[in-house]
Parts: sequence; structure tokens; C-alpha cells
Amino acid sequence: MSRDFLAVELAPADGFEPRWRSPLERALRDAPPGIRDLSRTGKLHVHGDVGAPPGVEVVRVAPDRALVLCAAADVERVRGELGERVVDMSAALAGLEVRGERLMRRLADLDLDALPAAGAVAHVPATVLRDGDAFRIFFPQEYADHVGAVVLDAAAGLA
Amino acid sequence: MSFLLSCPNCGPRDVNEFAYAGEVTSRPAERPSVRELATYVHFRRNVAGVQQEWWFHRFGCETWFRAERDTRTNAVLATEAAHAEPDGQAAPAEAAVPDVPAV
Amino acid sequence: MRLPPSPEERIDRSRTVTFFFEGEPIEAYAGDTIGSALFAAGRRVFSRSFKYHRPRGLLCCSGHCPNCLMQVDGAPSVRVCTAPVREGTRVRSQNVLGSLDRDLLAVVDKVGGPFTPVGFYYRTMIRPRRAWPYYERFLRRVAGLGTIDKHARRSSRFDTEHRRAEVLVIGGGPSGLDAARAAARDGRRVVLVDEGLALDAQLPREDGFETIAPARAIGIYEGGLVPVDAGDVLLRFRAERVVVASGAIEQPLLFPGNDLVGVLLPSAVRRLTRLWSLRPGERAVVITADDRGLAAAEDLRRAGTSVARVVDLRTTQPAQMAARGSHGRVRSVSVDGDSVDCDVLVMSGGSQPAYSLLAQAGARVEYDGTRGIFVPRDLPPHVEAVGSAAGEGARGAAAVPAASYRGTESGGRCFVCICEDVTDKDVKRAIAEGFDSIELAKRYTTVTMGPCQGRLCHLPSIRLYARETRAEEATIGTTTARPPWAPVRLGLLAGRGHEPAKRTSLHHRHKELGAQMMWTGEWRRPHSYGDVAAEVRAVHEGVGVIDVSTLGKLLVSGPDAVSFLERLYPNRFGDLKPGRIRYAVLGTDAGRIMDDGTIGRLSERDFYVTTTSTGAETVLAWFEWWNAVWGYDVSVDNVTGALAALNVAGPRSRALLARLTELDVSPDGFGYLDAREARVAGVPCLLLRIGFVGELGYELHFPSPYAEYLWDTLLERGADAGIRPFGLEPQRILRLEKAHVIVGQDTDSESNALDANMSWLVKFDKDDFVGKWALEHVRERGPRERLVGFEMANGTVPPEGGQIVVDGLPAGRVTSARWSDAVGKAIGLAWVPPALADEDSRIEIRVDGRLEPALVRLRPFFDPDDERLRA
Amino acid sequence: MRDIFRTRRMWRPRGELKDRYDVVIVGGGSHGLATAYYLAKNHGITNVAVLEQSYIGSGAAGRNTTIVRSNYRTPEGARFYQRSVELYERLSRELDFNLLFSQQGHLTLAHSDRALITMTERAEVNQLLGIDSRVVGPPEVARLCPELDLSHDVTWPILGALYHPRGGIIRHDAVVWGLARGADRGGVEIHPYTEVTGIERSNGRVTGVRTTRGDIECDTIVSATAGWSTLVADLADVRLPITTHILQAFVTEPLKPFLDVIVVSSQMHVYVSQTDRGEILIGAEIEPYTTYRGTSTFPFLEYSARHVLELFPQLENVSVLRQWTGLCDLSPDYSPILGVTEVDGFVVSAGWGTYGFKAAPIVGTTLAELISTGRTPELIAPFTLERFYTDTLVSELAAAAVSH
Repeated sequence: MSRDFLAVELAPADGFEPRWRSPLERALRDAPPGIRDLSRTGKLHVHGDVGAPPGVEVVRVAPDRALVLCAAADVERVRGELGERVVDMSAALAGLEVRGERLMRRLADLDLDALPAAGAVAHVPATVLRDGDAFRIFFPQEYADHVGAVVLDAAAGLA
Repeated sequence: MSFLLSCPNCGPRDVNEFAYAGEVTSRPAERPSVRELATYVHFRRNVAGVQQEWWFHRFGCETWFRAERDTRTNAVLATEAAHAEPDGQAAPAEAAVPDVPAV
Repeated sequence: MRLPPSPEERIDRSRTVTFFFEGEPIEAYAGDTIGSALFAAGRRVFSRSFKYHRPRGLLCCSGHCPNCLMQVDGAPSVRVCTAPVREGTRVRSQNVLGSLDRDLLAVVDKVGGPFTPVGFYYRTMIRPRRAWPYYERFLRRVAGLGTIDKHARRSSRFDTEHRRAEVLVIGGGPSGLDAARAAARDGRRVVLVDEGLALDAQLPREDGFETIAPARAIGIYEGGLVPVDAGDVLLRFRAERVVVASGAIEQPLLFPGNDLVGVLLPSAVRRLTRLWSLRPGERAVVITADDRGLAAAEDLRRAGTSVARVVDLRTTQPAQMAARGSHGRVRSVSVDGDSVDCDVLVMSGGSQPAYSLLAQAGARVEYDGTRGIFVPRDLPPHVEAVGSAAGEGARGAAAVPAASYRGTESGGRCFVCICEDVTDKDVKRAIAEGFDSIELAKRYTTVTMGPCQGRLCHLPSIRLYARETRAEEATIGTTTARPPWAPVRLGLLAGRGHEPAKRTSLHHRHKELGAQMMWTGEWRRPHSYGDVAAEVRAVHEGVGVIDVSTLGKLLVSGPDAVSFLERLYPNRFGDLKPGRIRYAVLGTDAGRIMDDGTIGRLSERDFYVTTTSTGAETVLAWFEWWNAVWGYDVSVDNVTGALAALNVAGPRSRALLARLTELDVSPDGFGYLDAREARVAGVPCLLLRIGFVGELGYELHFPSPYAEYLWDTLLERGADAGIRPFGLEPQRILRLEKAHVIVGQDTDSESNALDANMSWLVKFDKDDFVGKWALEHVRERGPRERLVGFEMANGTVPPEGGQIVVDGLPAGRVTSARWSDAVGKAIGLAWVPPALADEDSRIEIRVDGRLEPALVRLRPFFDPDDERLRA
Repeated sequence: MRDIFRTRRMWRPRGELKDRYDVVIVGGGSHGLATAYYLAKNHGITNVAVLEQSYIGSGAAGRNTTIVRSNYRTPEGARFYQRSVELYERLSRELDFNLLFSQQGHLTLAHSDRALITMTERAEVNQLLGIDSRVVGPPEVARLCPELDLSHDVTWPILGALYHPRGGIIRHDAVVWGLARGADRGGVEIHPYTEVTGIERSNGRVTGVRTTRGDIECDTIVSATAGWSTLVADLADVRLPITTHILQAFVTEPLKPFLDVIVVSSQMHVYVSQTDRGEILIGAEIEPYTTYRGTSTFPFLEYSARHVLELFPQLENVSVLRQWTGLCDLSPDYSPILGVTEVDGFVVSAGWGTYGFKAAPIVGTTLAELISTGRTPELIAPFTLERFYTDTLVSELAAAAVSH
């Protein structure tokens, strides 16, 4: 068996048209500008040494483990290129982007000058990346409603 | 508590990000007597001083490592990523990972 | 009445603010505090004391003492001397029966006072025993200070912010500013926080470092954590270096009448006169051990208060000193028999470094005999003290013996601790009774345990104690300084109060269907959709679907996967063929059951492991832990959230599935305990043919973003087959009919697999597995209790947690019990003594205080031969 | 009443150590002093010294949250603590010292149906043993504690509670002082600021102790040292299955009393009571790591505040005044280790976790009986150290989430 049951990006088949739904869709419905849903990002757990195929970001979590991010459409290709010890975690992790250091500081006790890093965000385990003023946060999707509520609430406190 | 532990992968973090799993203990190499098994399962040194202990970075990299900590001061003298001891000299403790509130 | 405007004053006379005191409007100026405005309005009594209900007036005007605690907009015990006036604020007095000026409970001071020496309650109301609850009720009525609205909800917004600083300076006085500037010059990232209580000096906003005010450090905790109370935001600072510039606290003097209204510390004089242009009184006496008192005398003169006498204790050592009052207000002061009328008495016993933050951080506190103060020593690494907090320039009343002044008249009480109404006599009595260590004396007298947290009573009490025990202050030690440095509101500590909760991808669908939700660990799950019996029936007779996405799901892969799992579990997996599933129980080396689930083999080196709903993280950590030691070549990934899971169960489940997949779902093509990969309604699924609920059924595991789609599709396409979603409660009944165990409910932290009737999965012939030795010992000694099924003789459903009773005593317990329509009986699982663990053994279960008979059953209650399950 | 006005010493000033005592008790807390008191009172054994490294009641006895109850899960535990509650009920009169025992009831909240099962089990066991303990539904909870937030739009709605009417709070310091006075009047010597540094043995039995104030000969040593139990046992080469953890608590500024019943939520790791002084007293679970460093932590304040406000939102503007920490020694099954060890004459009272203070009088009476008669009283037989070697644990663990 092949673990294809973890694949998120589907082509319609057998006359069915499966509809993808983001875990954050409801939680971010009334999100202010600057908060974006990144849940559809491709996310892969890689064990062992990790190369970096083009078009991917590698967050090394431990010496023998990494979170690889890529475009959703590229997951299949990247999975192939990364070798055997790869698990597609695209569906496991929700993702969102927030803007502003102040907002991020209300979500996590992380050193924002030392990102990317894994740590607690809104009291749940997460991986955080930084691009200037923007922060991408990936976390277990079952916490999506909780994290979404915390982020919106924190943003409201700063508004 | 809020002392800091230096995760070998993630660097210094508040202790509440981690799960504590007790002293590093020794699993018997062969079938123990009832008494030896009890000693292994239930008894710890509980020193007031430096001890070797297990930690799991629950809210971070999710890896196990060992720390050398002075239980009188909570000063963490060293941390080291766990390394395999296939003969089982060091063994996980009996307790399941405790429920620690996150920061 | 205000003094003429001065350039120094902090009030803006062009802007008035109106607030309410006891319902009456009070006009204040912008820049006033509630305390200054009330003083301007003529109020002199601000509170009633804790025990004796003595009138108390402004004393420090610095937010230290308990004398101005009031209810402000419902919040109890607000120090109004530092609380800014706001339009419409409602202020009330507290701990008063009647009014501040006429408190009926003041009778305690007159009558009860002499009758209530320290520790009196330990010696009274012991007999008769029945009287104590009444007495206690009275005590509880008069205890406490502020009140709260019992029915109030949370109404304020408090946020938490995580901050970092290379250097955090606490205190914006001259030393703090110097330290901040110096560190900033060195290129450090510096933040300075200031309480903003030093209202007399406007804090400069400077380049080079950030200033936060008003903000108060709550404590210096381990790991450089310095939480800061910034009003409605809690700033959790992580600082590499902490500079404490918290200054010094003015100390009172001990003499009879030292708590009368009108007795002021120098800071109160300075602030009343300079910041708020108020005249403290008409005629003053100043008694001082340092220059602060002299400066206060100057301030008083400038404000038009005549200063009748100044006693400088550094040059004069009176033998007798006492303040006398009427109606609680100071009227005269006598020094060595020479009485002077006054309505203001300024006392200054020097100043004590505010070392609490340093002591909490781990510094030692040492008595400096030459200066008569405690100073911090042996600071922990990364913490330093500057300015008067470090002892610079601070000076106590070293030369002045504590409480050496006896009044000429009787009845004047000398207060060591105004928060708790503890007098010098109380302290002396405690010592005489044998409370001969300072910590014991503190606990007995409660000195330092009140709202000022020892700021005004710690030094005087220790000096008094030293004098009375004829010991050196330095040898007495101190009481422990405990955080927080200043009272901090629960709301601020709590922050926004969000608790993490897990939801499955179908959570909103369940709510839309009217499910009653319940907790399973961090998860919310449907209890049922409103009709438990119908949901059970649907599974027995047609088809039902339950969301089992909460199951923990782990992928275990690698060349050593078999060896790894065989060493963790008592089961064997080497003989498990790809595409097959096995039930497995995880144990500890103590032989205790930890978790359970199914393990499916996907390929030679890939296994799919499920855990209980609450077990995923624990089991993952457990796997990783053992492998940190063993070093097998396997990797473990937690795919719990990646995959939603539905159990489609019931005699019609096969037919429904056949409509949605091209997979061969015939009994031969897809048998019991088989695993298959296939598309269902176009979604790639892992299908497991397992049957926790006891009917033909399929677990579909598939990418969670498609959960709603697949759920909707199943309900739509199964409508004609009568498909019904079912919740946890129907599932519990269904599994109980099959006597299937729920780990964590039917087992507990002491249960082992043998006593729980799972010996069939324990493979003792394996070389090693976790728990093997313990289970071998259990096997050798025999069971101590057994998990069995039972059916009630008369249909009563016993409570879960109910007791099996033998000879009137607890001998076992019911772990699960339900009425089953399908069986037509009340059935359950229970732990019973081995002697009662045989088929047809009669046991007695306590139900509503009666003993109800039941019979032990060792086989499933429903479909005992699994014919329906394996269909 | 006359006694109120007379100043009488509670106990004699500390004297010199004698060369020899029949019994040396290590630890001047509630257990050590209770044992000394009952040795003198019940058995006439008065050549006894209580050695305390600091001041009496400086450890767990003076830092606990003063709750007394007997609604335990195991029959062994429930029976034992029930005797303790009965002794506590009489103790004020016996000691002629008001311990301010306030039996206003104890409510353990259930926020899940799993918790309700555990509570039912406890209630059923308790009732079989004659202990007043029962499961009550939300309406009864509302009647017993109208201040609780019983709404459903909270993180953890209240589904019911275990109600124990005779549970209560007692003034912990008064217990220490009353017992110390009683022991002193019975002839026992109390030696504060006297630290034990060694335990002398010969032929497998104790012969004496070394202290910072000199050496003492004795026949029996009782270790009653809460968080330091294993360190004292190490001196006798006795191993105990114990780890040392901190337990934290805090009080708010005093409020006019409004909360009579004790409210416990194990789900939220918090328990709340109001003292006779009006302070709201809030405690938590032990910290999960071992430590001897008794410093308070801030995250404890944060999560406790969060949880308290879930139960009592009206406390939002009430301020925390003081937090503190004590050491607890935790046994694997959350039951105590009580009685003889493999070294003759070395008797322990240890492994109490967060339950020790509740047991002071019953520990005192049973250990005194053990020392006097040489026989282990039936009530404490299940709690021997030996049980860990024979795998006959007395597991309070299933109820462990409910440790107060």
C-alpha cells in the first residue's frame, strides 16, 4: 500500500468532485486585513538528511527532521525528490499569516529575531517563520478554531 | 516554573514547553526478580544535587534529550540530545508523559 | 480648598472631572487622584482598620500603605491615593458598618480592643463545641476588607504580551535613568519600566531606550522572567540583565497614637502640597530621623501650615513621646511631657531600600546595624541593584530604639503593623508566649501579612523584636519576601483566558445536526444527536456513521518497524501480513495498560497505528522515548489531524460503500480485519474493516480537508438506506453489548492485560517487550482481580463507579453499565475478586444504597460468536 | 476565658540536647509533633526529642492549604482519613486550643462524564464506610455555592460534583502550635534549629542520630520530613520510592467572606477556599518535575488565575497578595508510606504528596501505637514501604487528578 490516502490535492475521479475545505475557513471569516489563511500550503515531514529541491523552504526542526514547505501543486513532485522518508503533512497542519511584531508577541513567547522556530503559539505546538513584518504560523489543524479565535481576539485588542 | 532549559535543537526555552520524565534510570539487562523489578519501576534516587534526567520538547521540536540539572537550584548544567543505547542501559521511566500546562 | 496655583502642581484647573463618592458627586481637577480630590473635598478619614475599625487617613500617598483602600467601580481594595480620577467613577468605602466617619464596628476598638489580644481566637470558643460554628459565622462576617458583586461577569479586557530586553531597568528615578542611559550607550536594547507613582518627577522620554510607565514589575522569576503590570496589558519580559532601581520606602516611627488620622509620612506632605496644591492642616509637628522630615517641614510652611515643633531624633532623644487624638484624629503630641497641639504630625523613621524584588530573585538580605536598615547582598547573576534600592543613601532610624516611647497617658496604642492592627504589645506578648523566631512571630501576630506586604512594618517589627529578645537584628533573620511585589489583579494574570481545544473537521456539521457535545480530553465529540435508542437501532438494523477522527493515528515506518513495535507491544507483528490489522494493547514496564488501538500493516516496513482519542501525543512521545534509547531505524509521524476518520457500521454499510467505491467490498474481497486503500466518493481512503460497535463496519481514514464533503456524501447517498449519524453514547452501548473494553474507563492506572482478560495478545515467547517481566510475575502469582461482564438480575442499571459489595465492604467496581434494548437487559463490565470471576457467579452491586444481584458473564452479550461482525 | 489575658508560655524555651532519648523524631511539623504528643499522652513515652532544622511548622505544615477531608477513592485511604477527620473534630477541645476547624463542606467539580464516574466510585466507597459523601447535580451545586459560574458557554461546564459535607479547612499553624504545646506539656522536648546530619546503626537497627548540635543515642527514629524524606532515609540507607516536587498556592487581598464551601476542580488544576481572614486561598497541582528549590513561579499564577476566573468570574478585579511554595514527596500510588522499614527502629511517615496535613492526628496516634507496642496498627498496615516490593499498591491514582 502506498499512503496515497494522505494526498490532499485531488483530481476529480469516478464522477465525484471532492470539495477541499480549509480548517481555518470559518475561524477567519471575519479576519481583518493582514491575517491570511495558508492552510493549503504543501507541508512535508522529512526524516534524515534533507536536500532542498528548487521552490521549497526547509525548516530544520531537529538534525534528522525537517518541515518542508512548498506550493500545494508541487507536493507530489517534491515528495518524489525528497526520497523515501517523507510524510505528506499538508492536511495535518493549518497555516496562517499575521502581520506585525506586536501581534505576534501577543501570541507567542518566542524570540522573534531567531525564526524560524518550533514553539508554543496560543498554547499549542507550532512552527513559525518570519518574512520581515509577516509571520507564518503552522500548527495542528484540530486547533484551527482555537488558534483562529485567539489570533482574531489579539488583533482586536490592538486595533 | 519558569526556569529555562536549553533544548539541543531549539535553544533556551521556558520549562513549561517541555515534559519532564524523571531521572535517567537503568533497565535490567535480564529478567529481574520481583524486588529488582519493583526497584527499577518505582524507586528513584531523588537527589538534592545534580541529576541526569529526561525531557521531551513537547511544544517545540518534539525530541527527547537529557539534562543535567541541580535540583537544589534548578540550574541546568548541560543538555544533550538522546543517543541510542541499544542494550537498554538507560530506560524510560514508568510514568507516562505528564500533563504540563503550556506557557 | 486649594493653594494658589504653582508651576509644580500636577492639576489642570481648567478641566474638572466629576466622580461619585458614596453616591455624592465630587468635583476634581484633571491630574488629581481620587485620594487628592477627596482630601480637597475635606475628607480626612479614608478607611477603617482591619480589626479594630479605627479611622485611618492618608499616610504615604505613595500606594504603599493600606490606609486609603476603597471600592472603585466595583473593584475592592484600590489605593485611591494613586488612582487617577476619571469621569463618572463610583467610589465607596469598605469594611465599614455605617459610614467612614461613624462606623458602628468601631465598638470593637473601644470594647473589643482590650479583649482581643494577639491570638485570642485560639484560646476562646473551644467549648461547647456546638457554639463554635456560630462564633465562626460572626467572625466571617466581620473579617475581610472589600466586597465584590457576587453575580458580576468578566467585563474588562486584559491582554498578555511577550517581550524581550537585553537590559530591563525597574524604576525611573535618577539611578534607574542613569543605568538605562549607560546600558543604551553600550548599544544594549534597554527597556525601563516605572510605576509612575513618583508623581513628583515627570519621567523623561528619551531616545536610546524604551520607557513604559505607569508599569510595575510583578516579580523577578527564574529564567529572567519579569512580568510587568502595565494596567490592562501584562508584559512578560524575558531579560538578559535586570537592573533594580526600585528606590526606598519611607518608614514610620513607633509611638502611641502613630496611626491617628493626620499622622503623615514626608512623601504625603510633599505630594499633597506640591502636586495637588493642598494644605495638609493648620498646625504641624515633625518628628524625624532624617532630612526627609525637615524637607516636609519646609513643604508645610510653604503651604501655610504652621510648624509648631520639629524634633530631630538625630540630635534629640526624647524619653517619652505620644500622639493624642479625639475621634481618631491627632490633636496633640507630647514629647517628654511637653504637649503641643497640632492637626498634622509628620513622622519619618528613615527609609528602607525596596529590596523585595531582589529578595524574590534570590538575593540575601542583611541587616546593616550602622544605618538601621536591611540591604540586599549576594545578588543572583544577571540581576543588579542601583541607587537607594541597593542601599545607597538610604538610612533608617538606627539610633532610635524601636518603640521606646511610652505615652504619659494610657490607652494610646502603638501600631507596628497598621494593615493587621498589630500593636507593640501584641508583639511583646507573642515573644513572651514563646513565639521566639521571627517567622513564628509573624505567623502568630500576622505582622507583614497584610496588604502593604511588609513595606511599612517589616523593619519596625524586626527592630522591636530584636529589642524585646535582646538580640541583634542581624542575627534574627528576616521573614521571606514573597511575590508579587505589589498586588496584581487576577484578571490581568488570566489574560484573555482562551483554553486550547481540539475540534474535528466535522465539528460544525455535528453542531448543525443538533448534536449535544461533550469532552474527551481536549476534544469535543457528539454525545448523541438527540435520540440514543434510534441511533443504536440504526447501527443494528441499517447503517450508522460516527466521526472517529479523534483517534490518534501514527505512521511507523522503516526497516526496523517490526522489531520496534514487537518490543513496544506485548503483541506479535512479524506474522501480520500487509493489508491485515491487529488489535493491540500498549503497556509499561510495570505491566500496566497504557493505551490501546489497532495496528494495520501497510507494507513490509509501514505500519498504521491508532491510539485512543486522548492518547496520540502520549503514545507518540512514548514511542520516541524508547527509540531514543534503542535507536531502531524507524520514523514515527503523528498524522492524527491529517486524517479524518468515519466508522460506517451496520448490516447495510457494505451496500452503501459499494455505491461509492470501485473496491471489491465483498466478504471474500475485503474480510474482517483487512485494510485496503481505495477511493471512496473520489477521496483517497484507508479502509479498515474493524468493528468496535460489533456490527459489520468500515473505518474510512482520509485527508481531513475532505471530511465535510465525504460526510455529506455518505448521508446523502445513504439516505434511502436509513443512514443515521450516531454519537458516543450509542457507541458506548453498542460496544458494551460486545463487552469491548474502553481503556481508561474499564481499565485504570493499575490494570494489567492479564487481569483484563487480554492474555491472548500477550506473547510471552518473545525475547523482550516492554512490560514482559512484570506480566510474567503477574502470571506466576495469579490474578488479584478480574474484569468481567455482568447482567443485572432485575434490570436496574447500576451506576458506573458503583461498588461490588462482599460482606458489606467494597470488593470491586462497575466500570461500565447501560440498558441494552438489543439484549433486553441491564449489562455492564466490572472488576471483581477472582473468586467471583466465573461465568454465572453471583455478585451484589450497590445501587441507591441497596444491594442488587447480578450474574457474571464472560462472553459478549450480543452476537457472541461475532457472526454479524464478520459478515 | 481568663487564659486570654494571661500570658503563658506555649512551650519551654529550647534547652540543651540530652545524650539519649527513647525516641527521636526528625521533623517538627504536624506529623512529628502529633507523634510526639500522642507518644506522651497515650503511651506515657516522654523521653522524646523532636528535632526540627528550622522553626516548628516551617515546612509543609505551614504551607499547605489547610483542607481536611476523607472522601478518598480506596477503602484503605478513606477509612484512614475518616479516622483523621474524627480526631481533628475533637482536637481543639483535647488541646484546649481553638484550631478554627471550619467544616463548611468540600465540593469537587466534575466537568466530564469520566470525572463523574470517578466521583461516583468515591461516593459509593465512602458511603459503604460510613463517610458522608455524595454526587450532586448542577442544581445542588448551585444551591451549595451560588457564586459559581454554572453557565454552559465556558470552557469546562460543571456537570456535577462530589459533595463532602464534613470536609473543611483548619488553621494549619494552630494545629502545629497546639500539638507542640501539648507535646511540651507532656514532657517531650522540642528542638528547633537542630538539623540531623547522620543516623547511626548497628546490627541492622538504629542506635542514634548525629545533629548539628551534637550526637544523640536512641532506640527509635521517626522521620516525618515531608519533601526531604528521601534525604533523611538515605542517612539510614533506606530507599523510598519518592520524588520531591513543589506545590504552589497564593492568597488574594482579604475580601468580606462570600465563599463558605471549598471548591475543587481537578480538570482545571485549581482549588479555592476563603479563609476566616477573608483571603481567597487558591492552590494547584504539584509541578511535574522534581525539585528542592522552593521558589514560586509565574506561570502558576497565570494559569491558576485563568482557571479561577472560569469558576468565579466575579473575582476579576481582586488582587493577588502573596504566593508561596512548599515541597511535597510523591509516592507512585499517591498513598503514604507509613510505618516500619527494613532498618529496625527507623520509622517513616512519608510519601504524602499533597495529603499529609489531613492525616496529622491519625499519623500521630498510629505511629505512637506502633512505637509503643511494636505492632503495626491495622489501619496503617496497607501503607507499608514493603507494598512496593510486593506490588500491592493502594492506588489513589485514579482519583489523583483530584488531589485536594
